[in-house]
Amino acid sequence: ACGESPNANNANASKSVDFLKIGMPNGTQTENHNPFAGTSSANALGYKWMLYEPLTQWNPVKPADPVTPWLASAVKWADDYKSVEVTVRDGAKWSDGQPLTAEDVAYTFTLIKGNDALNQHAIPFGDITVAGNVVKLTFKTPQFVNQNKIMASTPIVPKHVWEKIADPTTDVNKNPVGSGPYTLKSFTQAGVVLSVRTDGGYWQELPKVKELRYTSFSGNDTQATALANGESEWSFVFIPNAKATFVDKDPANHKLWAPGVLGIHGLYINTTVKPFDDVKLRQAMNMVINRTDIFHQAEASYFHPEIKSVTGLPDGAGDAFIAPEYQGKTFKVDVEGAKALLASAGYKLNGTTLNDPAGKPVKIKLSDPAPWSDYQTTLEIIKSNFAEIGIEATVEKPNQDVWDANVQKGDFEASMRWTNGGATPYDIYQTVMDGALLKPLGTAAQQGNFGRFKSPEATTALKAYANSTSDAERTAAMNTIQKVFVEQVPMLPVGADNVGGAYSTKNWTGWPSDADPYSGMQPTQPYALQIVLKLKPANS
Amino acid sequence: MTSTQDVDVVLEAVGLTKHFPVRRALRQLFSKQRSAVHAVDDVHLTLRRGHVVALVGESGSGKSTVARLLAQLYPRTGGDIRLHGASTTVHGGRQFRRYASRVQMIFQDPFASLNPVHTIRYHLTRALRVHGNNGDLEPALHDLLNRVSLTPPERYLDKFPHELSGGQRQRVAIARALGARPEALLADEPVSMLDVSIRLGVLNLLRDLKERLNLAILYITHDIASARYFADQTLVMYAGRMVEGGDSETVTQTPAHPYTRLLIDSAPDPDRLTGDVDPLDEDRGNGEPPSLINPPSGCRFHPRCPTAMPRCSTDLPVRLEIGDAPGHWAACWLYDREAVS
Amino acid sequence: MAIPTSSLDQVIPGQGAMAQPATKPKRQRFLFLRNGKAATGLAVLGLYVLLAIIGPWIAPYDPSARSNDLVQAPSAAHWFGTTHLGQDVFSQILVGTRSVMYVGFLAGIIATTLSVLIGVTAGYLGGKADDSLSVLTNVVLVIPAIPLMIIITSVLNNASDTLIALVIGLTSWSWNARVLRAQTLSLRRRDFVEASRATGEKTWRIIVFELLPNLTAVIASGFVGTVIFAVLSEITLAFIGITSNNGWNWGTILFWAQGQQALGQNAWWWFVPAGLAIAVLGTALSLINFGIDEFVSPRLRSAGKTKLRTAAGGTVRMRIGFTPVLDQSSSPHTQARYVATPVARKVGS
Amino acid sequence: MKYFLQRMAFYLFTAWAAITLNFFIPRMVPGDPVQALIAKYRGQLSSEAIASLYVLFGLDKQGSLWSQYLDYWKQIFQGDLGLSFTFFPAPVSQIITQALPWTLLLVGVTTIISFLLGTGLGVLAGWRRGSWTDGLLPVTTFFSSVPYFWLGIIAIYLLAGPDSFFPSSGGFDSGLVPAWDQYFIPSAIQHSLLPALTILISSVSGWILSMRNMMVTVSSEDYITVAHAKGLSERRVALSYAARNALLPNVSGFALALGFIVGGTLLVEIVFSYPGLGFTLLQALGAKDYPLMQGIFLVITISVLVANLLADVAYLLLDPRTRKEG
Amino acid sequence: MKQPVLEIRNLNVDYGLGGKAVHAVRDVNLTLHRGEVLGLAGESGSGKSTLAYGMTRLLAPPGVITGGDVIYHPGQAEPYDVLGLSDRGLREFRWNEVAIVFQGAMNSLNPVHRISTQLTDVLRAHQPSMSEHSRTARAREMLKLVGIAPDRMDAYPHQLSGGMRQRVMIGMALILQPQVVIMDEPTTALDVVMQRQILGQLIELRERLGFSVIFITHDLSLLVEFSDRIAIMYGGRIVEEAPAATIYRDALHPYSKGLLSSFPALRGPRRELSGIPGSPPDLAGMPPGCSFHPRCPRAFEPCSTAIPVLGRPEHLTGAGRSVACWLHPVPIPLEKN
Ligand SMILES: Nc1ncnc2c1ncn2[C@@H]1O[C@H](COP(=O)(O)OP(=O)(O)OP(=O)(O)O)[C@@H](O)[C@H]1O
Ligand SMILES: Nc1ncnc2c1ncn2[C@@H]1O[C@H](COP(=O)(O)OP(=O)(O)OP(=O)(O)O)[C@@H](O)[C@H]1O
Ligand SMILES: [Mg+2]
Ligand SMILES: [Mg+2]
Repeated sequence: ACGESPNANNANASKSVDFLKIGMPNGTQTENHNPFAGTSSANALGYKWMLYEPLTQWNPVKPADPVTPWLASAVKWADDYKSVEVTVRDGAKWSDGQPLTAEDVAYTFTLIKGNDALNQHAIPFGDITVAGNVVKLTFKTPQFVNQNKIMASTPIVPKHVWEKIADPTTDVNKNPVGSGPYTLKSFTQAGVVLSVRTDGGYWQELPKVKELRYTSFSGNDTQATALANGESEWSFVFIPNAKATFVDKDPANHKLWAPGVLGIHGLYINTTVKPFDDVKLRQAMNMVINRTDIFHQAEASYFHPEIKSVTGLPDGAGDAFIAPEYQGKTFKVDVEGAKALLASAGYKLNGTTLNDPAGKPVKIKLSDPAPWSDYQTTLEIIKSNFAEIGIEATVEKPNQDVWDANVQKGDFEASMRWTNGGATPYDIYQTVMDGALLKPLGTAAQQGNFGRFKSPEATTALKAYANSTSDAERTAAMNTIQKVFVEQVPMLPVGADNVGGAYSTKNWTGWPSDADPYSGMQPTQPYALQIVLKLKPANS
Repeated sequence: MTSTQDVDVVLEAVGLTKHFPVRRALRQLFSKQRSAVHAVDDVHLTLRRGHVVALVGESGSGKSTVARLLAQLYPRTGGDIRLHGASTTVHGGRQFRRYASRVQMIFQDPFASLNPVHTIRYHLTRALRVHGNNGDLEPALHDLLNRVSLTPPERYLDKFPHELSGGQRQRVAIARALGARPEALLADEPVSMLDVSIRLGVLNLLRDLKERLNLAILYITHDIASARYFADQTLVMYAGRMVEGGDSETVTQTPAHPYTRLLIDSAPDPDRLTGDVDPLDEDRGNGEPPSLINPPSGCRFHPRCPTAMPRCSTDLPVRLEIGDAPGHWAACWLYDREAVS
Repeated sequence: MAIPTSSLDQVIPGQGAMAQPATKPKRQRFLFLRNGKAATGLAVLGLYVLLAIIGPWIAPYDPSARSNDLVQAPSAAHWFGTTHLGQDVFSQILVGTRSVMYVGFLAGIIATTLSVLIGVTAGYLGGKADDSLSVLTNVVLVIPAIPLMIIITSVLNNASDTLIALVIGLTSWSWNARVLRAQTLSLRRRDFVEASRATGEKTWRIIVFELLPNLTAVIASGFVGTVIFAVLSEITLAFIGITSNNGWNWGTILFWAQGQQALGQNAWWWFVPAGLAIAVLGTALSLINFGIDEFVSPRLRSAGKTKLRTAAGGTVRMRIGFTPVLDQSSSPHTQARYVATPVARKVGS
Repeated sequence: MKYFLQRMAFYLFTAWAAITLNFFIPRMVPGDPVQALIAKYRGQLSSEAIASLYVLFGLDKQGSLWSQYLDYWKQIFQGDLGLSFTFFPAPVSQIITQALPWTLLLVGVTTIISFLLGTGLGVLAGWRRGSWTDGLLPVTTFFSSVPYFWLGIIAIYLLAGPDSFFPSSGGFDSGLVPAWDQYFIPSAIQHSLLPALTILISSVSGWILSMRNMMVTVSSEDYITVAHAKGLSERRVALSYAARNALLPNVSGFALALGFIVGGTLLVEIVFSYPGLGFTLLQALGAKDYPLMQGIFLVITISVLVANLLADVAYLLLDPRTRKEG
Repeated sequence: MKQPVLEIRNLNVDYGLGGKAVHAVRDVNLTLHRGEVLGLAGESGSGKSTLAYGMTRLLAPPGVITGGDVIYHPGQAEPYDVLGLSDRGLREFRWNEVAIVFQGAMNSLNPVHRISTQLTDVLRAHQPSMSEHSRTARAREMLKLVGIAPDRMDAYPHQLSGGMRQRVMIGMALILQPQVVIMDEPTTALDVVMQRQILGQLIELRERLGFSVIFITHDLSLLVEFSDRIAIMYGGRIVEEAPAATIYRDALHPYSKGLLSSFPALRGPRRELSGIPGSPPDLAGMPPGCSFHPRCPRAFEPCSTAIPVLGRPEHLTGAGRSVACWLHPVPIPLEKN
């Protein structure tokens, strides 16, 4: 009962709501505002993007759209993408009142370059130089596919603060000084409160939301319950049967928006295991998967948007990248076609059992860790889909570590897994097909190509896409990549990764939507700041 | 004593001693001294064929310990146990079984000494089996039950202990002991847990067995009257030591040791008139038995003894013949003729 | 050495040999079935065992089979409704019974065997063997079972029911072992053990044939308790997704139901039955345990009967310290009760 | 005194065994923290981060098991439990001190209330057999068999909601900072009511039953009859004679329960998203966070041991028979 | 003639109700006079304890008093029926008027309280106005009376030897100076030396304080020595009642005779002991007629059919003798209410 209580101003609740309650299902948090640390609370809850800002913002929903300048007023990449010139915006100030300069930007990249532990995207930095308000970064390899990771995913930190920090990898950055519109108000293990800057130094108009209250829930269930109850107004979490459990609780205000992005989930097939080394068999399997069922039953009709294009690219985000020959070509469940294809390849359907040309029944083990219930449901559906062409599937639920190790070592038959994601489809296809990532069976392939897919054609094309200096070359390479992916079926794409979120319009409006897809919808990504800046009180 | 009697000796204890170590207390941790319960010290006794020796004494005086030592259920601290004159020490296994087949023990509490989950048949069968009777057991079982007057045997064989009365249970316990065809029977208060009206039956049975099977019996009791009734010879124990011995009639009628006298005077006696002032009331002193961990020096009875002399607290009394009847002795300085004269 | 032992110390059968006709022997052993609680418990347990055996055959559907009736409320076709995949919840419960019972009983058997081996041996042998076994028991007792189970299970890949039962059994024997040790210690001092030693029996025979039969009730009670614990543990492990069991058990059902926010979508039929099934099984086992407890401790048994029925049909409540006085109106010498009635002096002398 | 020394030796030995076990168990767990972290952020963390994380966690250089074991002991004696991986670079001790108070307060307080309430009801039920208290037994039996998490989830479904007094999750209102003031404390209490209530419901019956049975057993002791014969008031007989003796065996049960507070709160915390140690342990497990696992296990074991020690002391105080001279 | 203090009339006590009930005490009539020691003997299970606890309503479940009166005669006031007292009345009555020394002293003392507490809480309950100090003083006095050093006041029961505990119980029984003290086998757990010491002390106290004693044991020789009058129970009934010396010299009932001839005598000539054949009856299935007849050496025709009535046999004139045996038929039954 002391006057100086940090909670004092929470009491006058009669005022109209000027805060936003953001939730994430990420468990207990410890105070760590280090924007570079993957394990920090700032990262887990995403508030680092309210404190620190990137150089540019890009829209993952429309990855082909031009980037939005943010702390950089201009970004000029060299044709070979081995260097870039960043012009730093004038007038931005750190929350301690110091101006934000090109020195700060250069220092940030130098910091990352000098600390492998901070270099989360493994960017091969070269020289970093400053000339006036222009920073020039050079790289050892072309960075076309990484351009947004560098520009839009790197939080810029103040040099005058960070140069005093002894070990930037382990420092918890107790008093974060950033350029964003919010400053840290309080931290507890259950959540974080940010309040809007009062020093007048933000370079844009300040957001209407005066306070951001982040809460970390123990898991998906509690987060989903909190959303349904209105205890959270914005989150990114899988909500089973979202219509019933969330939207219907307040149909006027409870909304979901989950646009797909360039990152997908699919069934990886181990192409070294007989008879799945047979392209025809994989094609047939691909033809019978009921993606619509999976979308509705496993993904609650929203979470992983159904992949329709045969190229495995999601609708919307992928549209701009689909090769001409696959434009408009979509997946359809075609059991008869699959049967015919198999028959032509020498398979015999013996009653309900498919026998391979050698006469052995085709059986497949599908595996994923038990707690991933959407994958598990997906596998159950795939299992019944395969049964229609006589493939007997069994679902195994190894624990996550075992599964991880098995998938990486190639010790599996088929497994649902995700791909990397990025601003181009490159990351998707690279994860599935890159021969450069290929490791012998038994050796862990940590970054991709778990199915041990061998295609020199795809490997060359992927390399070309990353390194070429012209758009035309890149388009050609991408078309080749897609052709291999569609014809060889190294993986059966099922759903898109999403940048979605669940939110409530009860107190705040102005959220991105299909009508105005100005950004993604996850509260933990850089664009969350764009959303917060656009929010307006509901009753005004 | 004649030599023919010696031929009859079955079991003999010579200087039998048992100390139970007590776990050390903290303060003794650093001293060398080890404390122990001096449960039995320097006990001599002889069991003869067809003879009953009674061992009387108050509770905690070490009677049961003597019995268990004789049954070799406890290892002894000192002294010797002689079976037919040969020193025996057994540790278990076959050796123990051979010993057990000659010396058997009956426990105080017939309600506790039979396993409630097994039938009478089981108990007796085990006793026979363990002691090498592998043939047809049925006649042997009948024979055993007949011997302890549980007739007809069929009625009892398949009963559980709880279905029998205390006296019947004690008979089963005796039958079990007989199953080993022992020469010596150690009966540790075999009737003290039994009802007054059934006690007699069991005692009579024991006497009968002694006579018919020519058994040597050690009869342990705290009821000195029953020792008079049942035993040929009576030994009195106090605080782990023998204080008096002799034939039963002499010991009970003309007790020599002050403790025996106290014991006998304390026994309820209907012939004593009500309201009489107890003759012993004044000089009884402290009625508590002494600690056996630090037993009194000299004669262990001296702190309670109405006739204690200075010597009693320093010198351990030796067996002294009383002379009123052959074989009557007491460990009391009162009877030291040299000192008296 | 032991941490103060449980109440069971005080209810050892037949301690006061005169007062109580020791442990009930064989012929009366099943008397405890007459105990209403035990009989009810056993009947329910019997039903569960039956379901465990025939459940998979009488289940109307394949519990994993999908159908188009997604998240349907209970109906004639689906007694307990369906899941988000259109699976039949009733079939899942039926089929899941087997795994629950199997794990529960196997873990119970393992833990009981261990506790008997360790507890009875420690109690009978005494000395150094006792000391080291007691320390082992206490160390296991002190280490928290559930977190330990979680860790061990997460080490095991794709653990089968048997393996899970093994883990549960191996981590939950210590309490019973301690109780058994205390019991054995007190039994060991009983004369019949000494007597059979004096007869010349071998040590193992004494333990197996003299001691164990007298411990059956305690062992059984410990067994039943462990089964409850094992069932709850199995279900909890499945619920938090630690066990990656492929088959169905009630924990798996709850795992799916919770993962799909069954209650959030008002699909109570998906969440409630499995929990109730567990609770009823647990209650049945507890009832059996009460039966055993009362059977072991005659005091509890007679205490069960607190009301007696008179011939006239009335009831009399038993109270300790105030023996009821029956009002026998037929009796000529009865006064009005519960009033201190002065009695005419003339009746005396 | 000898008894006390013996107990001390036992506690030291147990502590050593448990701490050693703490060291080895996490090392038995396969998988490594980096992979776990990446899997946790399915698709959100790029595969390239792997190397940087290995460097960060210092997993690129490790000595032999034996030297690790020695280091571990050295660290424990320095009160240093290492750095957590999941919450890198937070020290394990910080995570534990942050979580422990919640666990201790919620579960500790409810365990004590549950014990007191259950014991009280058990005394009543045991003393007044045949009255309405008998009706308590079937109900409590049922509740003690209900899986805790199930009860909690149903309670949330039925009682918590948008307009309900009971929040469905968390330890306090988001936006508040833990502080001893008039805003935070009511909020913390409000948040703890539902978890506390469910814990109470599912745990109280155990105490009722064991206390009732002990009361029944003790009630037929001779000294109770003597107390009645002495004409003491019913209250005095029930409490000072019967309950006082019946309580003794329950004390050791209570100590064990106190000890298991820390380890047994997992489900409460999962279901109610309540801050605390149990859930942190589960997270640590999922993340292969050995230092954190070790730290939490250490806290659990030590608390169990301390609780047992307290029980020993309590027993010594409560039961004069254990206070043997010498 | 002596004044009665406690009259038991037609007392019936059952264990359980209905068909399975065990009739442990049947139609017992007994009068205790002021200042006398009444001995109650009989073999185990004959119903002695049941009778003793039944008259103060202290039987544990399933004991039920099915009939009879227990009439207490206070010094001055009107006599009243103890069985008819309200709970409160009964609580006040207990220990103030009738105190009990139970069979096992260890179990009679609450192990967790000091004996001082257990002594004073009687005073606290019955004389609430008494000061703490005078309570302690009184407790101290009582301990001294039974020969325990007052410095043992603060000992716990387990710190005392069996004999001391028994003496504490006796002291506790006398603390309120009751009219009647019931002693249920107070010395069976003690050895003879201790037994004599305690009983001697008790007799002495009785002479000083003037209370009456009901003394229960199955050791007849002890009873004969210590009591004024002896009642012998068999199968839940009193079969004989007479002054101690009379019973010892000339028991009428064959059961009493049998009991007396079961004890070997320590002094005097060695007499042959006959004992009692057979085993004690099963209360649940009592034989018809005289329940002793199956074991009775002198049973004859009416014994197996009709229950003998307790009363003064016509051929005897001795004071206060009664017996229930067909060998000694009773002319008119004693007063029936
Ligand atoms: N196993 C043991 N360990 C330590 N002390 C023991 C042991 N057994 C007996 N004692 C002690 O030895 C002494 C003699 O005991 P014992 O049982 O032989 O007496 P007793 O004469 O048979 O008594 P009672 O008449 O009560 O049966 C007692 O003080 C007892 O406490
Ligand atoms: N709770 C009970 N239920 C049924 N019968 C009982 C119960 N308690 C005692 N009895 C029976 O009542 C009868 C009388 O018992 P009681 O205790 O009065 O005998 P006693 O004469 O005091 O014997 P003892 O000399 O062994 O103390 C006995 O036959 C006994 O079996
Ligand atoms: Mg003995
Ligand atoms: Mg009695």
